Amino acid sequence: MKDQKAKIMFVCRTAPYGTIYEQEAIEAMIMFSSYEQDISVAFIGDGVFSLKKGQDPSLINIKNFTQTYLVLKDDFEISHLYVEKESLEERGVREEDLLAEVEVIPRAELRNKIDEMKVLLPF
Amino acid sequence: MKDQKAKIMFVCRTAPYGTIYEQEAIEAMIMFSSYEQDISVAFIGDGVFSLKKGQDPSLINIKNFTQTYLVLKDDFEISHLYVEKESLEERGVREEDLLAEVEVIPRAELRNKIDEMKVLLPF
Amino acid sequence: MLNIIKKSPYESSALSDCLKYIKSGDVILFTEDGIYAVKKEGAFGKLVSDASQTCAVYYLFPDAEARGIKSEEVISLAKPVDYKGFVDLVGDSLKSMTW
Amino acid sequence: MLNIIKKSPYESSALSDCLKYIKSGDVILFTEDGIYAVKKEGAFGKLVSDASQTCAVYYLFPDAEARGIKSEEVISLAKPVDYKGFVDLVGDSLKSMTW
Amino acid sequence: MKFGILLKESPYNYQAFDSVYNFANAALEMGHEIIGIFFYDDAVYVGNKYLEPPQGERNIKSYIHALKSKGVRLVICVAAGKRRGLTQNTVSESAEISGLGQLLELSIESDRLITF
Amino acid sequence: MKFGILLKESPYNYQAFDSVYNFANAALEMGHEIIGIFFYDDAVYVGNKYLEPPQGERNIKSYIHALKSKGVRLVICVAAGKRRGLTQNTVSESAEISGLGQLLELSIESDRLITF
Repeated sequence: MKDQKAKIMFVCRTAPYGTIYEQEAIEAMIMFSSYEQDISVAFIGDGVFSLKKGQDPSLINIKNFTQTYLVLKDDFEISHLYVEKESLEERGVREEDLLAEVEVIPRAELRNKIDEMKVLLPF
Repeated sequence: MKDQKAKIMFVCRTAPYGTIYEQEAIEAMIMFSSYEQDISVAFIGDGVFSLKKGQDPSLINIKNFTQTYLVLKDDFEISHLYVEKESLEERGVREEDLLAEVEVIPRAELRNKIDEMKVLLPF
Repeated sequence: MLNIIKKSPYESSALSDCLKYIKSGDVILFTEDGIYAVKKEGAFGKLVSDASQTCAVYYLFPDAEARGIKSEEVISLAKPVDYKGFVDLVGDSLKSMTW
Repeated sequence: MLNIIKKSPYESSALSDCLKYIKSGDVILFTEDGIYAVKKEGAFGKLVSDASQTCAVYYLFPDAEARGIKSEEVISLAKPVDYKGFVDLVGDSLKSMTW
Repeated sequence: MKFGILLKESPYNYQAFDSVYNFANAALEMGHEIIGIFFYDDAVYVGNKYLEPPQGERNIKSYIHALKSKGVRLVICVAAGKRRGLTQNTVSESAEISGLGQLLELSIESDRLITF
Repeated sequence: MKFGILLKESPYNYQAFDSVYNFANAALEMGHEIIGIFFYDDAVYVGNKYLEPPQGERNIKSYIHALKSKGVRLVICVAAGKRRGLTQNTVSESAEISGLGQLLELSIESDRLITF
């Protein structure tokens, strides 16, 4: 592998549970975090619903994988968790409704972060 | 099976090729047509694109399954092929662009046909 | 007719396609990612509240809980059902359409 | 950045989500069921023509042919590419985003 | 009441099979009959006998064994299955492979057919 | 140029794998390198060795043999595969099963990573 750290961003655009994309995206984030690269995660569109507090999928017999977001920055080597402000607003989700400490930033600013990346992984 | 013919409608809502739903829906229509029931097909939303003339998926190495629509009413026992007028208009598809002889009817009238059905099979 | 909507209204046309077809006396049930449509604060709460003038509107409570949408966050005109209520809704309508 | 849109604009939010993120100098490529977005007669021709003021707009010609969309039915500002052109577009942009 | 069920979505990328499972259990508990579940399109993957879900995750194999043991017929479409590698050799013992005629029969014989 | 490819959709319900195949062939003809295709989510089904497509239909098995014979590495994610019944015993001889580290490596080593 090359010397300089690669800047890679997971772009999470789907809601949890209805599809498996967010769950398998998290599995990839955890794995990626152990390779000492520069990994960030952006939640846009329905992806912001993954961060909503109080999820309890036990009634539908599904594992609550989103708890992982609580520890992603601390226990794993994820550089940034960005959430797009406009997507939150459109969906009526407030910052205090979010389950993890994240950076809420406007779309235009997130686009600038995207421009710095080498690779985008949409989920 | 019961004596009276069951009224069953395939409701085709997806465009061809991007997903397999329309192709597998046709396979089901053909099979159903051999059982002497009252089978009809309604194309609404992106489903109307399945009927567009001049499709040639050979460049993407996919079979042109939509030719089957040409013979569905004649060679197979399909009672009606309905196409929703408003969906055609919204998509800029004219009646003369359609590859098979179909009944173009307004949404409200199609809804009345739907009300007569026993079973709807969405594809 | 029972109309079932299981996709997010933010990313799919399922809700808007359904609303074009509903008739007075229809029932709409929101399940899976369709749940986000009945959230009071959000882009579709008003639209679905309006639809409930024509149709009875329900949402699958376990799917809302899964997504952290508490009953107080749901528009007041949408009624919660559990899976048994879902079964009853299917039985009560002569047919169902999944959008 | 190359933006790839492969879902129908009539049933998916992929196009509208993408348009919120584009910047001057971006490229948009329509493939698969995304092709319906570049149809002149239809609900999205105008929107995509407007976007082409900011971005270069392309569509994958084999996917249009497959769907019976002839070049004369496509908005004039969208340029056709074959798979080799698709490869060039990926190479020409520093990265790609599939919506 | 007699219910028939049509499932079209794959069991891992989509929640639809979970919804079928929960719906079917509720209906059975209420004394209704599920006369069959027809698996079409990518839903045929439900019948794969090699599934090995990780611990602590919903187990599709045990779901279909449970449904079968409650007397629910689980029918994998033969044509859709063959395309996707589901054949007599690879199908779960709890499911059976049969033709689209079974979906028609479900449509006719059930009081309600519901699609997931 | 070195391309890496990530595929997430199942090969039958979606056109995405066809697009990958056509894209990869064009790139190889142009003298580019495809350093690997990573199959994740439902895309792992591409690697099923039991696929038997009907005559006259696109043949996924022959597609992956063709890609492999042109030197393209086809990697099925081990975790996503196991869930879905893809293991060493059921995987096509043209594909290999490996971990998510391979996707990271593709991200780093390729000049461009494209998702289908």
